[in-house]
Amino acid sequence: MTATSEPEAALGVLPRADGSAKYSHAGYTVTAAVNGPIEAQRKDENPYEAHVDVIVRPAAGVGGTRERHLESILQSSLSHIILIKNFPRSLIQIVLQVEDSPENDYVNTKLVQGNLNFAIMPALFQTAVLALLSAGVPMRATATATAVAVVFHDGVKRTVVDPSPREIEIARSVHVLAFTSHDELLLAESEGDFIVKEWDEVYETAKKICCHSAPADDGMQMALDEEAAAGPDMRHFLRSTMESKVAADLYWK
Amino acid sequence: MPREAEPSLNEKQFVIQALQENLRLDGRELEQYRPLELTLGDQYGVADATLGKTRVLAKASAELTVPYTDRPLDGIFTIATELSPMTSPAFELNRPTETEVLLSRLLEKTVRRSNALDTESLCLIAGQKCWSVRVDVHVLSHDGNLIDAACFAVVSALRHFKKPDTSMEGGVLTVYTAAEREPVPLSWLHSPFCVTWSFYGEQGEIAVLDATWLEEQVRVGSCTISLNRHGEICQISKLGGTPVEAVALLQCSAVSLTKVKEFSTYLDEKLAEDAKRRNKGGLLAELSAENDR
Amino acid sequence: MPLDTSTYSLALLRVDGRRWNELRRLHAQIRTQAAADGSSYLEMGHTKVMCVVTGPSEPGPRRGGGIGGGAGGQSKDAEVVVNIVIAGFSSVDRKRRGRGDKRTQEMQSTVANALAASLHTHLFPHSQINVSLHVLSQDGSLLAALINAATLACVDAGIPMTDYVAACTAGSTSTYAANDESADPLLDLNHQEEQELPSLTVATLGDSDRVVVLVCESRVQISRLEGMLAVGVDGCKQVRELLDRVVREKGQRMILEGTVEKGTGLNDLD
Amino acid sequence: MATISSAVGEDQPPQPSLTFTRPVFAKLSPHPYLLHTLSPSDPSVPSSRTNGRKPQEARKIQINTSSLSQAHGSALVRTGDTTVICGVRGEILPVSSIPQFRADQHKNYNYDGEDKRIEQGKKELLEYDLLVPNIELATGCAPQFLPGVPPTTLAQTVSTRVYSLLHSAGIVDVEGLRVWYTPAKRDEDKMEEDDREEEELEPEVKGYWVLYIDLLFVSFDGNPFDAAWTAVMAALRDTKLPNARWDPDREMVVCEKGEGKRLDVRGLPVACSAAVFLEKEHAEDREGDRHWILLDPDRQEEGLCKEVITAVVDCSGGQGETKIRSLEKQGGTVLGRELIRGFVGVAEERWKEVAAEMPQ
Amino acid sequence: MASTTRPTLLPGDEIPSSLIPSHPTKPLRLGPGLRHLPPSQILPTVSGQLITLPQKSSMWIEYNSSRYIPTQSDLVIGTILRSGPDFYYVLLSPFTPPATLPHLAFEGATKKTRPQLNPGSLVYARVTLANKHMDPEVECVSATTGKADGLGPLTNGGMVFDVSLGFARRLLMAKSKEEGKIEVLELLGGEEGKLSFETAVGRNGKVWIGSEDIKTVVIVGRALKETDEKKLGVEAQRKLVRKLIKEMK
Repeated sequence: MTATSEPEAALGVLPRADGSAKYSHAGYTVTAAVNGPIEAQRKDENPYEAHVDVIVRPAAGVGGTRERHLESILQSSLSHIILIKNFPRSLIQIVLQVEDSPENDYVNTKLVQGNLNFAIMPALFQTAVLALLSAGVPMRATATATAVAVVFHDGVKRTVVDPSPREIEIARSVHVLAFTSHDELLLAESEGDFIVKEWDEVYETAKKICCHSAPADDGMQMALDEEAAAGPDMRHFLRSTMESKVAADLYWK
Repeated sequence: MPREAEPSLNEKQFVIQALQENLRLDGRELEQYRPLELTLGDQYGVADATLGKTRVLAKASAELTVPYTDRPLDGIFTIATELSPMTSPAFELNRPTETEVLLSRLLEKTVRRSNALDTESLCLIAGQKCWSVRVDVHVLSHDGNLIDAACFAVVSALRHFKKPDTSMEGGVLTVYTAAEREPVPLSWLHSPFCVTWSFYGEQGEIAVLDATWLEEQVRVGSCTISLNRHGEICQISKLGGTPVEAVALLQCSAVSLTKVKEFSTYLDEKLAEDAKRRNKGGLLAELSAENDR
Repeated sequence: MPLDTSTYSLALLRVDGRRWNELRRLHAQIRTQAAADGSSYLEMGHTKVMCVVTGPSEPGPRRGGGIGGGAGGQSKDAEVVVNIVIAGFSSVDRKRRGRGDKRTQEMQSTVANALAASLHTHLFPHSQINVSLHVLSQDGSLLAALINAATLACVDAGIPMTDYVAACTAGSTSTYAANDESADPLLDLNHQEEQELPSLTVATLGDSDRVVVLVCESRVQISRLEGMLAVGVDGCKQVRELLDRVVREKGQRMILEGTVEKGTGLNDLD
Repeated sequence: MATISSAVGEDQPPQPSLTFTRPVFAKLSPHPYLLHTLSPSDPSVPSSRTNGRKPQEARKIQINTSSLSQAHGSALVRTGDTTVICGVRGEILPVSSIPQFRADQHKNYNYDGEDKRIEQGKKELLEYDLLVPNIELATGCAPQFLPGVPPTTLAQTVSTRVYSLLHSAGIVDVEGLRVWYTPAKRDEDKMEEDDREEEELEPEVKGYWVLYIDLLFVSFDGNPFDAAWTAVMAALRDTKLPNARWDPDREMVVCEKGEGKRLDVRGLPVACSAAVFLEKEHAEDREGDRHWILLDPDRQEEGLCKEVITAVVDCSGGQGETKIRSLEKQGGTVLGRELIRGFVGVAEERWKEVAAEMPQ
Repeated sequence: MASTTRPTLLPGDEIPSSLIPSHPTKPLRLGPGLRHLPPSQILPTVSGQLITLPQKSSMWIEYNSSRYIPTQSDLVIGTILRSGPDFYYVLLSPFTPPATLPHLAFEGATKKTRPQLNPGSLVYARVTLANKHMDPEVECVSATTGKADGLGPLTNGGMVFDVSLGFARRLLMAKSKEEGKIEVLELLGGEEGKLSFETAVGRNGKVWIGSEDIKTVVIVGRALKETDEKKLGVEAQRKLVRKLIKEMK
């Protein structure tokens, strides 16, 4: 149905997991559970650092090769921001369950799909980060992600933030970028047909969304309004989400 | 694989002592359910059911396929239950545990074998094309009584689900996208629900409904009774465990019926609510679709 | 309306000529395998199963999934592990059932948990009791036959138990839709009856009314349940008598002619 | 060089110290060794990798095609000790056995112009799964891949990447895969709607060629994707599909004997991967630490690096700027905007090398 | 929202140097949730509130979580898994490698007199070794005094309840009423409830409650869990206690 324009998140939604988060944005809804550090299986044991295990489960059907691929992308990026060196020989398990994803009204959905579903990556990534934060897993930094598409509409080029499946279908190129809270580029995945110049523009747009942080003291609402045009202010969203969580946890202080 | 730790002796002892005094740790009556809550997704066929800290998400989906050769006139209907590490780190993927097998069998018997869904209506061209309807059960959080929660979620998802509309003209089958024609609901015959009893005590004389995970770990036996609101038993399974007086079981079945009636009224209300909500949204969706073209 | 019930209402006789509360011929033996710790062979009508028990013994390598109930896992009681093999030729349509078949796995854990309720597993800490069942021929009441056979084999193996776990099936002549009070309950259903009529499998402990197993896989009015259950429980008592006789006869022989060497021919009993 | 004395057994005559030969050292502690060779103590020695290559130097690539007689197209690609065989085989898929087939597909879009046509083509390829790549690593080609085990994550990842790139880059024109039929009699054309791309006579699509693209790694020494993709491209360009036509009497698609027509392949995207080697192995990495971008890493180097990047570029257009078909970077934060920009340049160089090897 | 003195920080955030205590003599002590990157960078690793005690020259991040990570000299409640040749293996939190508890680490324990604990028994113990490269070790007797001071097997029945780590920490505070803002126990034990029960709190998020009367244990347990899960303030706690006591009657 109608895709939410602003991201929404709830932390600690799964009472029995160490950390959990439910995140919905641009029509995607993902729930994540984080457990760890816990005992690692023999095969995953690493004497120097924790093994980060990411599992992506589609809403319908069994996970296939493309889920494995998504997992490996997330795994390598998340291990970089988690302080894995603090927990040798242990396991940090992140399970991501896709609940809802926007449907393309112009195509009947197929269960088994081989091609990489780009637009879902930011949702998965963001949910994972939120869940890690809610679990209190020590991290080097936080991170934010977004998807951008370059669409040619009757000869006119537009860069679309958080594109809909329909827009992705007709897009010339699709990009997913993630930045750490230190403004470093953590993840960049692009496909389609583009040139360096276009990528630069995409980079700018994405960085604005991920790294532009409104001053902490003003309410998130107005921040969103001013950003509405270029898409949400992810970093500020992340911060205010965590601030309210912490405030709730430490109500007794 | 790290295995689920057994509760300590103190816990085992205490839970049983308490039950003997008709006490439960969360202050419930023995035959009282935790609050049951259902959330229906924006998408058709997404149902999220919670019982206290137990939470199950069911997602129904349909795709065109070829019928099984031995049943050319029937569509395909499957219920997939895979317990992921999200349920508990003790569960590993592609390694069905006993819990998982029994759960899927129960859903199978309750929903599928009781013909809740008319599979013949899923067939489009005999022996050539039919719908394959699939429900994926995702256990997000496990604090006991998965079965009842899962069953409720599955039934809700299927009742809420709509599949693409189709038409036959001159032997040509056309499947319409959501943009072309509003999807249609499944032909649904009756709504069965599971009610699971846990037994305690030497003679299994204490019967408890909707046990939490801790309570399940110390029970001596269990019995799941599936009924629909018309008082039709769809399935009963007491698979071993401490013997229980036949009379007690009869009482259980009677109580179960009242519970089932509650479930089905609750579900009907929820579906009605959702339908009302969509009527407004429906128009908007229409418009935005127009703009896209 | 199912065919047989219409004829039933006339003569009050079932397709195989039995009355409503009549068991099929139940024939059983114990000590059929020389090698095993305990063994049995059991026929309920044309349903024929054999059972071999080994143990209590050192637990073998855990099988994947660990379908085996009773005490289970890390507790100190013995674990009952049941393995059921359904022969391809056992039913009319030859259907191979793989290891992974969930229906079989369910029966395995049912039998295991049923036995665990009666066997004194706490006497054998950290050990395993292996029960392997082979289905030679199916004609209804399969689960019941399996439970009975397993019980006998455990008796033969000399594993201490509270009492026999005896099982049989019960049905009703009414379909789930019809709510006719005239409907009669039926005892010990054969394959055809199981196909056409609502039925359930009951297993009780000893000659008490206490139900160990109750499995119903067909739609039936809740009002039918009491009748069916009553007949079923009563049937279990009959079955228990028969099982008990088998054991006693064997016992007598052992007293008369010293211990009977294991594996005496199949027809040395009348 | 490392020296240890404690490790020496009592029974042996005591030695002052025991030093390792280079290969032993490289095996025992690869990270310090690679670091050592990359940053040689005396400046006159050029920085190089364990395998003797310069950081930005890729392995030589060799491509042979049509080596398999059974396949419709095939290629053998070899870079260093990574060797992969690709075979393409076409099979006919009659529309009657595509459950979700829509004769009037294209009516959803009243498009015209090349772009739309291509886009529609991509859609068809996806919906009916006409391109089926499969990667086989479990051939014992490297210690970590034992024969007869389920596909490793790596295998699944690589095949997903190949699959996605095949579709997103629009390598294959669906037109080349369609099997057309123009009904003689007019009365049965209610069977099919007219097809937008054709003239007024109303032909029907009766079937499609499905291309099964199988990749087999004979030996594996790192950087599987580049090799795999090059093999796919070479094999596709080598593919010849027999002429297929619909036989109305037998109600089936029949293929004619003999050499078919060459599959037309759009453009020549070339993949170029690199890994980032960090100064610190276990300690925290921090600003100011040194790092090296190792082009076309081998197996050992991949083991020592976390951050990786792959750029797929196509300069075959000739005029104007390089087209980027795919860009993947993950696992670290060293590669920022500038470095990635620079890397595209490196990829362009690589493209020239590979394109030169690519048989026409 | 974030106050100026106690800002809410996310992992990797800059800590305003003005807030870092600079004590003339005492060296700076970093508590949980902070890491020091030589030479002089201090970064939070979890999201929480920065607490600084200039006079003590220490700072840490106050936050709540549910996965216990053993720390030196923490009091914990563990479950005996099995007994080895000279250790018990004790589970401190699910799915983690067990801690070791020497057979002789009990008050007055000798080879002969040491307590025989079956798998599943509970012990109240202190963490003596916590190190990321080794499995943790615990003891039920203070090595210095040789006294148990309250540690040891929790034999006489009772029940353990799981609470969040933050809540356990508050319960363990010297003045849990004033600083931790937890009154339920006092109320239930005091005038309001007149219930008699004993408690032991483990830093690993476990609270043991013992009493002659089953009902008492249930009530106390529920009071604690609700206070924790529903994040009840002092006033709400009073209400809750009144409600529970009424139910009891």
